[in-house]
Amino acid sequence: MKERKGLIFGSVILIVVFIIMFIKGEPSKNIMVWIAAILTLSIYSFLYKDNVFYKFAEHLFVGVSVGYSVSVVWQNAFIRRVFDPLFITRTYIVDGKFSLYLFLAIVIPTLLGMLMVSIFTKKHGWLIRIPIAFVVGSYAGMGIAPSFQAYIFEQTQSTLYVTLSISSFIMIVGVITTLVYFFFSKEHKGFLGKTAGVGIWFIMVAFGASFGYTVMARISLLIGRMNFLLHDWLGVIK
Amino acid sequence: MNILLVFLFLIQQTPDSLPVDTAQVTEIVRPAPPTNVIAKDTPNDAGGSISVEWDISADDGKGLKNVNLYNVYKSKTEEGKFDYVGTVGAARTSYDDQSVEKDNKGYYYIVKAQTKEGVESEPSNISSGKSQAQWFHHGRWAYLILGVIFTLFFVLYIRMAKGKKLFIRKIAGLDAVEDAVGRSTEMGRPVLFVPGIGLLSDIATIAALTILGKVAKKTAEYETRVIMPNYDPLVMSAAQEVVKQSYTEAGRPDSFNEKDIFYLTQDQFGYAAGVDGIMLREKPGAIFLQGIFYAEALILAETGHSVGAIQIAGTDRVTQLPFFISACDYTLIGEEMFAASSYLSRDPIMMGSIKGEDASKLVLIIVIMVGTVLGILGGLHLGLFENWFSNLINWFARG
Amino acid sequence: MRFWEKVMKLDRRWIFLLIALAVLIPFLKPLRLPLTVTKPARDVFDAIENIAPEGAPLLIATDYAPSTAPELDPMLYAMLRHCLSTKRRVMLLALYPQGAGMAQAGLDFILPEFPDAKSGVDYVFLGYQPGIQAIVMYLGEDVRLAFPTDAYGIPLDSLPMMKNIRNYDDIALIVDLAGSSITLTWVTYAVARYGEHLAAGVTAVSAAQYYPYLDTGQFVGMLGGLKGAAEYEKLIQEKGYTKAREIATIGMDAQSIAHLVILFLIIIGNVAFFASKSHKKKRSTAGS
Amino acid sequence: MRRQIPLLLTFLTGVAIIISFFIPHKPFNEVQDMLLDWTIIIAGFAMLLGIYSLLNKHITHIKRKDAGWGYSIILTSFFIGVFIVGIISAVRYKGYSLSPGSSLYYVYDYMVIPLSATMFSLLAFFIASAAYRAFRANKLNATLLLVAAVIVMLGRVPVVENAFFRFLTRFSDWFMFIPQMAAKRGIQIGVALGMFAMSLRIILGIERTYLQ
Repeated sequence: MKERKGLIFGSVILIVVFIIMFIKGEPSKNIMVWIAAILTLSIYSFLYKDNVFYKFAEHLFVGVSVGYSVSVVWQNAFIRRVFDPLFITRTYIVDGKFSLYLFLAIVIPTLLGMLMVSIFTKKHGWLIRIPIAFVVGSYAGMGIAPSFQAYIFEQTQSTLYVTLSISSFIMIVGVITTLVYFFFSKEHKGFLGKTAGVGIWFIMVAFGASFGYTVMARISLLIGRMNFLLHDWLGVIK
Repeated sequence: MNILLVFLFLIQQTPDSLPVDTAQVTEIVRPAPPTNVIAKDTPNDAGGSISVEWDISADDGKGLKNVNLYNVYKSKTEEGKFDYVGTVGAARTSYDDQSVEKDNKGYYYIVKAQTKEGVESEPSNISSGKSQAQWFHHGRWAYLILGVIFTLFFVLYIRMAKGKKLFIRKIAGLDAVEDAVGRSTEMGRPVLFVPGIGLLSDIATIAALTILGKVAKKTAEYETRVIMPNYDPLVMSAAQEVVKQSYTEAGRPDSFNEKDIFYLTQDQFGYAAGVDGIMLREKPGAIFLQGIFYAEALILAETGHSVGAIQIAGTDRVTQLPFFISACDYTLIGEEMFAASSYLSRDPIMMGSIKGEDASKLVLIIVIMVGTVLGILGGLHLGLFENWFSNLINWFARG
Repeated sequence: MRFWEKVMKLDRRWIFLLIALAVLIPFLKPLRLPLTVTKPARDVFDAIENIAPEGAPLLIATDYAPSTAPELDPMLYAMLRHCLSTKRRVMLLALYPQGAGMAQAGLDFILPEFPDAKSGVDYVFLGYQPGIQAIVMYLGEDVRLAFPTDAYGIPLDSLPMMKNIRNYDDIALIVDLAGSSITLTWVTYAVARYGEHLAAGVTAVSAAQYYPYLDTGQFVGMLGGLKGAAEYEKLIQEKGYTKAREIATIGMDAQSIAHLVILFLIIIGNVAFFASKSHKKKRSTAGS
Repeated sequence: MRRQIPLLLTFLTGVAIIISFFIPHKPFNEVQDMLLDWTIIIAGFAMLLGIYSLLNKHITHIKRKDAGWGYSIILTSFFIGVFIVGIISAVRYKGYSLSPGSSLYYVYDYMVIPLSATMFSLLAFFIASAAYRAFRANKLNATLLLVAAVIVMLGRVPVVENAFFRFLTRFSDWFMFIPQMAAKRGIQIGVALGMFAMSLRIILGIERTYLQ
């Protein structure tokens, strides 16, 4: 109970600081800045606990972002890729001749997309599997060839730049032991277990290091918001 | 106005507009032309392109030091009119002419050096070349070879695995699935499954759907609600089918509520805000964070922890793993998540493919070890090993 | 000993409060934590200090985007203040489309502090033109080839400051503020080909990869990340050129305090952990 | 048939993409781009399902007057409002609905951006609370996590300028470049192999949970 009082006290101080600054500063006269500031503070209020302000901001955020992305998808998928080429620019007519190939390149994906709506019918609901199968198949193909290039080859190659140095030795040991940790088909006992153990040390050290490295970037984000509140909105800081 | 600027800019790039004041009697210092011009087909493409290469002019960076650009010209006949095709900066020695109209037809090229003042050199030697489309990308032999080897491993092990019981090591996070769902049931709270902000086209999301299938089976058995907010509507549709199937298999098709697997938003932080809200209000007893996560990983994991849920996370994004490790009870690290579907299904064919994965891994480890030995020997300047080592690296670099 | 157990289960909102204060306090009252100016930063300052007032201009290329702006904006602000307060002339241009927006925002932010500064006299903003490498080369011949007018459409020849400025020979120093490898384009063409002096402002993450260019003298100096910007702010403050808010210094203060708070929390957490563990041990041995 | 047709389609598209990676000759060179373009159109139609799901859920809430149905009104009305704004902007700015000055641009600038940035900045708080909880030297693994994090954090902010901190800064850089990179590469290669295996299972029709 005592602790909660302390927390309330601390939060109240923060609020009072903002009120004082509000009186001392030159608050923005732009209504949009005010909206942005109120939404910002509403989100922060969630750090104390769930409340009306956060719920409001959250639902507004979801609503706005869906509306935004739907309007972008509308433009990118329907207008630019289906409606315009079919009816306005007519890309399938080349030099006055009808090209079936280009025509189908627009019509087939449109039909595939329309199959999505089959889910609303009881009888033909399974048809939705066709576009899903298409999308998954395409990217499974991508998952084989191009990702081979991007990950397996590049990573192996950069590991291979071996020189006679401690750093190089650590690098090689790190990569190999980490890979050994991901051996699934043998129990991690004996030599294999020890090597995998070294692998997990490397993994932990790496995670710790990148955690520590990221702190700075995350604090910067908060500094950015503070700058917005104190400079753009309240105008206390010139 | 802007269009005018761009236009001005464009015409400045073509040498025709530059003042070539040959008519005046003033002394003109012409730079030496580039030498050894060679035109040949641009490799590994669909045709329609010829690469022109040359040695730099004697006045480029040395000599009179006045070369600024190289202009490339093309003609259909050896003696005919040469048309301008493009320009590159000094010190560059190649140009890809992408404007070739016909494959398998010879074109003739010359290159001229040009100074700051716009004075062009005499033409270089004439070289001719044809463009062609290739039937195989020669830069990708290595991928094909390694890919075929790995695929063979898979096929081999899958065939060998049929009807056998294969071992697969313990994966801590997956053993905890049942406990987590059980605890949730005891507490009378729902289970929350968060598939992250990957699309159905991401392989990691499909792995997450497999895990969802198993989780849903458990929740069906325990008669606990499973909630799943979605980022991609395609994932949502697939997930609804997956969960429905799991409930049917568990003999409780009626307990399946389609509305519990719903669409939220396709905005990274909008999604995070929405899922946070769901966590705070539904107070799930177990949270599964499986799939692709970016910065929102820690936002979700910390909020989930604050409502006292058991959290089992898994992702293939290396940058977010540190945060899952620190904030969640169990984390499936990278490949463990992909292995999960095999682990959970206990299907011999799946297990066989894991064996194939391990065999491929062994191949890579051996390659790295061999590379290390060669590298060390090469570092001692033993000529032969130095060569082998650089060949090995190049094989991986070129692909 | 119950105290340590309580600390172990500390309500995380205390941590939130501490972090909020750690970032807020430096805004209200800059602490100016001790900051030693490193040589690369001092070299940048000296190089600009050596430019003659009302003479050959300094060229600032704002080749960055909003994502790296928190680190690079403070450098732009500090340099603009440095030049405008001492009547050194500035040319601004961008090789990235978004960079033009960053330069314009920087001018909008700084110019109210210098009501006397006139476009075309004390500074000129050339805007953005496409073709990164070509632009850097054209600047070696004639600025007008790449930028016939300034960003507001006024022909360069009608700007008093630009009358006698044709190419790199008439520009005292280039400063490239960039969050990408575009800096190397300046090195390859402006420095290696035309022998122009170049100073770089880069993000903290990429600073490590640019140190070799300092060693070879291809950079006359370098500012790395928020820390580099804070050092530069300190130098212009010491000279008394500006009294404006030092955003990089505030940022560095906030960073340092926040990092220390987190480290302190980790230590306290571990002390609490071991204290309560040893306490438990004692209790269990006493009980048996 | 309800199983076989989709599985066959997965197989065919997967193989087509792989072939197009190795054959630059027409028409294979265009296959990959074309198929990926198609998936964008399909995803557009899938959005209809998303909208249906969202509206269905919230309109039911409103009809039944469930707890918090007022928020459902907020969500739905902002969704519809912004969608209309987006369409109007797209029409007025000839498809470039985010052009400066358009209404959608204002919505984006003063609502989506501040809300996103604020959600993002919550990480400053959460990274601290996660560090407090997780970095306990109770087990070897956690200790390694802790030590590495502390070293790198100290290296990032040299509080005092002296030889020790200068060393620490350089050491933490080395730490990121060598041991951190080593484990990262190992994980990354593992992930690539896992993805390879998973993709192969999908194309060969062994993995089919997603098609339930």
